[in-house]
Amino acid sequence: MQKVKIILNKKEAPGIFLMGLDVGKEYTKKCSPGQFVRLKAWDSFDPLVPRPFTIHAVKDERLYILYQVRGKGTRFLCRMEPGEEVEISPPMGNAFPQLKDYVLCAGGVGSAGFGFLLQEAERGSYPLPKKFYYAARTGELLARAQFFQNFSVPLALITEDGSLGKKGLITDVLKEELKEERPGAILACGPLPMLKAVAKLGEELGIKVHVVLETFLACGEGFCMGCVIPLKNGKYAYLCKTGPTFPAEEIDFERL
Amino acid sequence: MQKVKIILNKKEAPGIFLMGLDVGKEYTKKCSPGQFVRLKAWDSFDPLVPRPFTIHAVKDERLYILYQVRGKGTRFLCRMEPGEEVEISPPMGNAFPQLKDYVLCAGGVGSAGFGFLLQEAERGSYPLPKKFYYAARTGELLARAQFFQNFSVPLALITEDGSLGKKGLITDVLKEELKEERPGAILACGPLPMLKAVAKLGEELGIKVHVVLETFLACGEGFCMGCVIPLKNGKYAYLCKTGPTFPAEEIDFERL
Amino acid sequence: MKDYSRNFLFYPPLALASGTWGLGENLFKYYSPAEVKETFGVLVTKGISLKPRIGNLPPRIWETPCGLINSIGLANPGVKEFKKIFLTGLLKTEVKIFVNLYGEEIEDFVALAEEFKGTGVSGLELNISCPNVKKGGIAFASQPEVVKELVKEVRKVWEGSLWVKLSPVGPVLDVAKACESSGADAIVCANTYPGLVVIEGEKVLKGGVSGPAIKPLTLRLVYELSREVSIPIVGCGGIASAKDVLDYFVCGAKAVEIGTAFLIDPELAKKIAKELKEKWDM
Amino acid sequence: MKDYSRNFLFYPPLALASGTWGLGENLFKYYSPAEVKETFGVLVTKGISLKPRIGNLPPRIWETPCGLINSIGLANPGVKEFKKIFLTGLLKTEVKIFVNLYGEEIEDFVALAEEFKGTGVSGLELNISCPNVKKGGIAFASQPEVVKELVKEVRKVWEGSLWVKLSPVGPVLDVAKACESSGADAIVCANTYPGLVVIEGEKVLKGGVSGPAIKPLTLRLVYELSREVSIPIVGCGGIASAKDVLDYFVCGAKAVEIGTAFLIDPELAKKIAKELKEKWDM
Ligand SMILES: Cc1cc2nc3c(=O)[nH]c(=O)nc-3n(C[C@H](O)[C@H](O)[C@H](O)COP(=O)(O)OP(=O)(O)OC[C@H]3O[C@@H](n4cnc5c(N)ncnc54)[C@H](O)[C@@H]3O)c2cc1C
Ligand SMILES: Cc1cc2nc3c(=O)[nH]c(=O)nc-3n(C[C@H](O)[C@H](O)[C@H](O)COP(=O)(O)OP(=O)(O)OC[C@H]3O[C@@H](n4cnc5c(N)ncnc54)[C@H](O)[C@@H]3O)c2cc1C
Ligand SMILES: Cc1cc2nc3c(=O)[nH]c(=O)nc-3n(C[C@H](O)[C@H](O)[C@H](O)COP(=O)(O)O)c2cc1C
Ligand SMILES: Cc1cc2nc3c(=O)[nH]c(=O)nc-3n(C[C@H](O)[C@H](O)[C@H](O)COP(=O)(O)O)c2cc1C
Ligand code: FES
Ligand code: FES
Repeated sequence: MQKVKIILNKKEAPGIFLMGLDVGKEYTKKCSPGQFVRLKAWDSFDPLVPRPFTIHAVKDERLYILYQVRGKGTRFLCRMEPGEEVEISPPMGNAFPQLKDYVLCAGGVGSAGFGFLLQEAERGSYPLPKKFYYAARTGELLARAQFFQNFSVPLALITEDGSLGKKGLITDVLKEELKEERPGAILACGPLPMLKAVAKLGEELGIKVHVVLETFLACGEGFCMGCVIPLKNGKYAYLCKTGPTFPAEEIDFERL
Repeated sequence: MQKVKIILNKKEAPGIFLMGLDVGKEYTKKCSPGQFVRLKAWDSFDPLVPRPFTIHAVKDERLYILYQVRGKGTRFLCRMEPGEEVEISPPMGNAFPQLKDYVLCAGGVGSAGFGFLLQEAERGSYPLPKKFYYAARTGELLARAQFFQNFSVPLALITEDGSLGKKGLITDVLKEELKEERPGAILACGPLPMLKAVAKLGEELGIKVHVVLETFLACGEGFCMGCVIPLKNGKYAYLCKTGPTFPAEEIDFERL
Repeated sequence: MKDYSRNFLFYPPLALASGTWGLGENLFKYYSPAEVKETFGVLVTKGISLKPRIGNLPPRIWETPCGLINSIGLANPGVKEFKKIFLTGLLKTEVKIFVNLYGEEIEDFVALAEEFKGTGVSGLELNISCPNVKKGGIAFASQPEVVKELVKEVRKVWEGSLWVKLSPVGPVLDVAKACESSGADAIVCANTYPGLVVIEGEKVLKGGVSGPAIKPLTLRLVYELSREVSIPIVGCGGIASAKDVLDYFVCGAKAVEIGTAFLIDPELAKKIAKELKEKWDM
Repeated sequence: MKDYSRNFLFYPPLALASGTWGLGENLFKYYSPAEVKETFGVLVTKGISLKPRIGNLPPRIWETPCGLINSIGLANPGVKEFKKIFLTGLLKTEVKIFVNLYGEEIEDFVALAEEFKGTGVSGLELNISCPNVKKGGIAFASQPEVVKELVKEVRKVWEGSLWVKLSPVGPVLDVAKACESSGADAIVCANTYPGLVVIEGEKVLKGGVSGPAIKPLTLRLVYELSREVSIPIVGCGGIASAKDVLDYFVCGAKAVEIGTAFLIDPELAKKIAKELKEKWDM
């Protein structure tokens, strides 16, 4: 873990913050979309382990994360001020797969990692997704919609209450749209129930789905063997070593 | 514990901060000089217990503490920003004794409580001390010297390195000055070695010394029986119940 | 949310744990008489011995990661003084008073129990688990046979509720079974964990560790014991939130005691009781 | 500062504890080969069994106040695979490699020990204290006589260093003495504490608790054991700073292992070793 300076820590939506960190160019050069970093912003053993966050965006020497306040760790994070320091791990986990003819699906802050993906896609180092489906409960929870709009990829906003974009669940919209023009793959990140639903839809429509999963991570580095993801073949994968992105068909969602 | 708003958290000297809290008039009316409050500025069990700080000053609905950063708890405190909240206990412990013809002796942030004493003395609810001896290692560590100068009580500044005021230890200066004009009593607050030295001097010169002591406090309220101060009569006193100010002659400094 | 209401050993199912609220002197600085009754179903006194005890030398208490370590040494005014000066005030709370008893020999416990006959005290909590005294205390907890004898003897002279407060170390299950078979009405699981801190790199403070740090350990004990004994278990260890209380119920406790959290903030228990009542809709 | 240098069991007196750094795969992401040697005197592998073990279902790990609880279930590739794929890399570190062994029966341990004859492995750490497996593991730790037998049998086939890793619960002193009398070269005090967390108000995770929370408890054990046994004690539990290491030395340890702190920040051990060397002026 190294200390880096906070350059931004701004509320983007109710309970959702954008944090910018001056990590240096050496660091950002090592980062790939889909990877995560572990952050520690407290001088205490409670919370004990640094918390993992997907890399949301990268610009020159700066790295951004988009995070939701959930418990003790994120509460500490959201109280930090620009100028103060946090501790950061090296980039961890594996990059998103390079997919062809694919769409993005995000639920809530599950959108975080797709910012960096879109940045790289526009730079040409990743295939451009055909469309980005971004859903949340309400319109104001669609954090960074503005930012995502800046890319050349069409953005479909979806809200459960219909306060912004289409009304419904992300799978409702997908069901409708994907029937007509079937993409080669779906890359999905969000709450587990959504991922399960998207995986099921993919199976029905014969579209390969890749899901970005979450578990509690102790080390993030393959040391502890704690972050186990049960596979359909009866074996286990480790989220931090093989993930966080997995082919949905390999995951045993029942035992997860 | 109740939540109150921070109105000020300013560095006064290297490692020493002044924190102002909007506690309300109901609260400040209950406070007496010599009492302390317990503060918690972290959402965590590490540190576990709120930390005690002497009431440094009171103005209308505001309460001030002057504190030195020592460990985890005070590190959390010093990172708080005005507008944020801390949790505060009711005022605890006993008031300073009402002494006649007395002088004040402070070492370092031991000066904290004397601010409130001087405020009350000027208002007439406490006898005015004859003089205030305030010592620290260096001049810049004499936090709030300016503030203390505002009172009608003569202020003698003393530094070990001579960078401000008289050079030497507080007892050196006392030895010299008190021989000539012997006060009725000394009220002393500061590091334990200083308190021991002042107590010894008082004994030699036949001046009654009152010392403000510190221990680790778990509850501050007489519940845990942890804050034990050994007395010369073989018994124990509890700092939070009978103190924090004690007649020096009753304390068994050897077993402390 | 499952309804545990019919299963409470007492109601409200929160007690104040021995040694963490003194003998009641400052309780009313934080609680109105009504609030005491709404929050606590039982108040367990500081450990009381036959003779007054002055307690241990400082340092007696220190912080550990998410915990406290204490070596108070059972400082208390002795049973006579306690009855004369403190008991009447405690009984006025109209909350069930349990007296935590400390003795070095079985006879001490019996003599203490006799002292409380007809005093209005609801129950006795036999402290066989204090790690901070040379004799008695935790020494009992390594000898299930002695505990059996102890409970039997006290049971002979005491008709009110009789709880035994276990140590979390030693042959805990055997001791629990000994309590069950000899007439205890409930077991309290558990006292502090023997621990040690090195202060300022030099001084060694041996004492008992309490607080959130030990919660997962004691919770496990309650879980295991509740599957092996049929008398009710009062959970005690690291409770500092309503979730903590519920966790103990999930693991089989029929009531809980709050200790260290009361030292952190006396009003926490009030908030916990309110939150639980709302959850349970009572 | 007292000079403990002549008393170290190995040097630098820091080891990496079993199960908290995998089998070395990502170690060099955080340490240069030189730094590994400057920081650690011993590397203790993840528990290795005769057959591969897939480990337990999720959730396997969770946070507790100032601690972790884990129930990995000794997932490991089995001894054959370990020797074939991982051991060579580990031996290249030029740091003493200790293999943590897990078996269900005494015969398993003996067979495992035989496997490591002549492999370049410096020592074996017998894991009789894993709380997360149905057979073996902590079950041994309640039977000092069985431990005695176990150590004797392994001693017959293994000439290198032989450590036994104790459980912090059960008849710890008797087990330690059994190790001493049957030829163990050192005892490691200790493994994790049996604990339990309730996740999301429902799911019960039983596992072993580690980290700063348990430090005062294990420190006390080391203190007590070091007064009763004469073979060296390796302290292990909650070490996360140079002060923690020194505390263990003050209490009688002759070396220490770092576990959970390595999960928090792999580089912490590096900083601790540096700080200690400066303190000791070595
Ligand atoms: C690889 C990875 C990448 C992530 N990226 C992001 C991101 O970009 N933005 C973002 O906002 N969040 C992200 N998360 C989630 C984030 O790490 C957690 O929200 C954070 O650790 C919560 O910490 P906390 O201390 O605030 O909450 P805690 O106090 O630890 O937990 C709060 C609540 O959430 C539950 N909880 C905590 N962690 C988990 C978990 N892993 N699974 C299920 N329940 C849990 C707890 O039981 C509790 O109820 C990511 C997680 C992983 C594994
Ligand atoms: C009645 C009372 C009034 C006080 N008033 C003030 C005040 O006005 N201003 C102020 O700056 N401080 C005051 N203090 C001291 C203050 O409470 C401590 O500095 C604070 O609790 C330290 O907390 P921490 O978490 O920062 O340090 P910790 O991490 O708790 O400790 C840091 C270091 O100090 C040592 N330490 C901590 N507490 C004590 C203690 N009580 N005795 C000896 N060593 C200790 C620890 O061992 C450690 O080495 C007062 C203390 C008491 C008892
Ligand atoms: C300062 C202090 C004093 C205690 N004194 C006693 C006592 O006299 N008798 C007793 O049985 N337990 C005593 N205990 C133990 C508590 O009653 C309780 O069992 C233990 O602290 C665990 O609960 P907790 O984690 O909620 O504190 C004491 C604990 C503390 C912290
Ligand atoms: C995730 C994890 C896995 C562990 N696996 C093993 C193991 O395989 N064998 C073993 O003897 N101890 C194992 N342990 C115990 C540690 O080696 C160590 O004894 C314990 O965690 C206490 O030390 P600590 O507080 O520094 O972590 C494991 C601990 C953790 C946290
Ligand atoms: S979090 Fe430790 S192995 Fe994945
Ligand atoms: S701090 Fe608890 S009695 Fe004084």
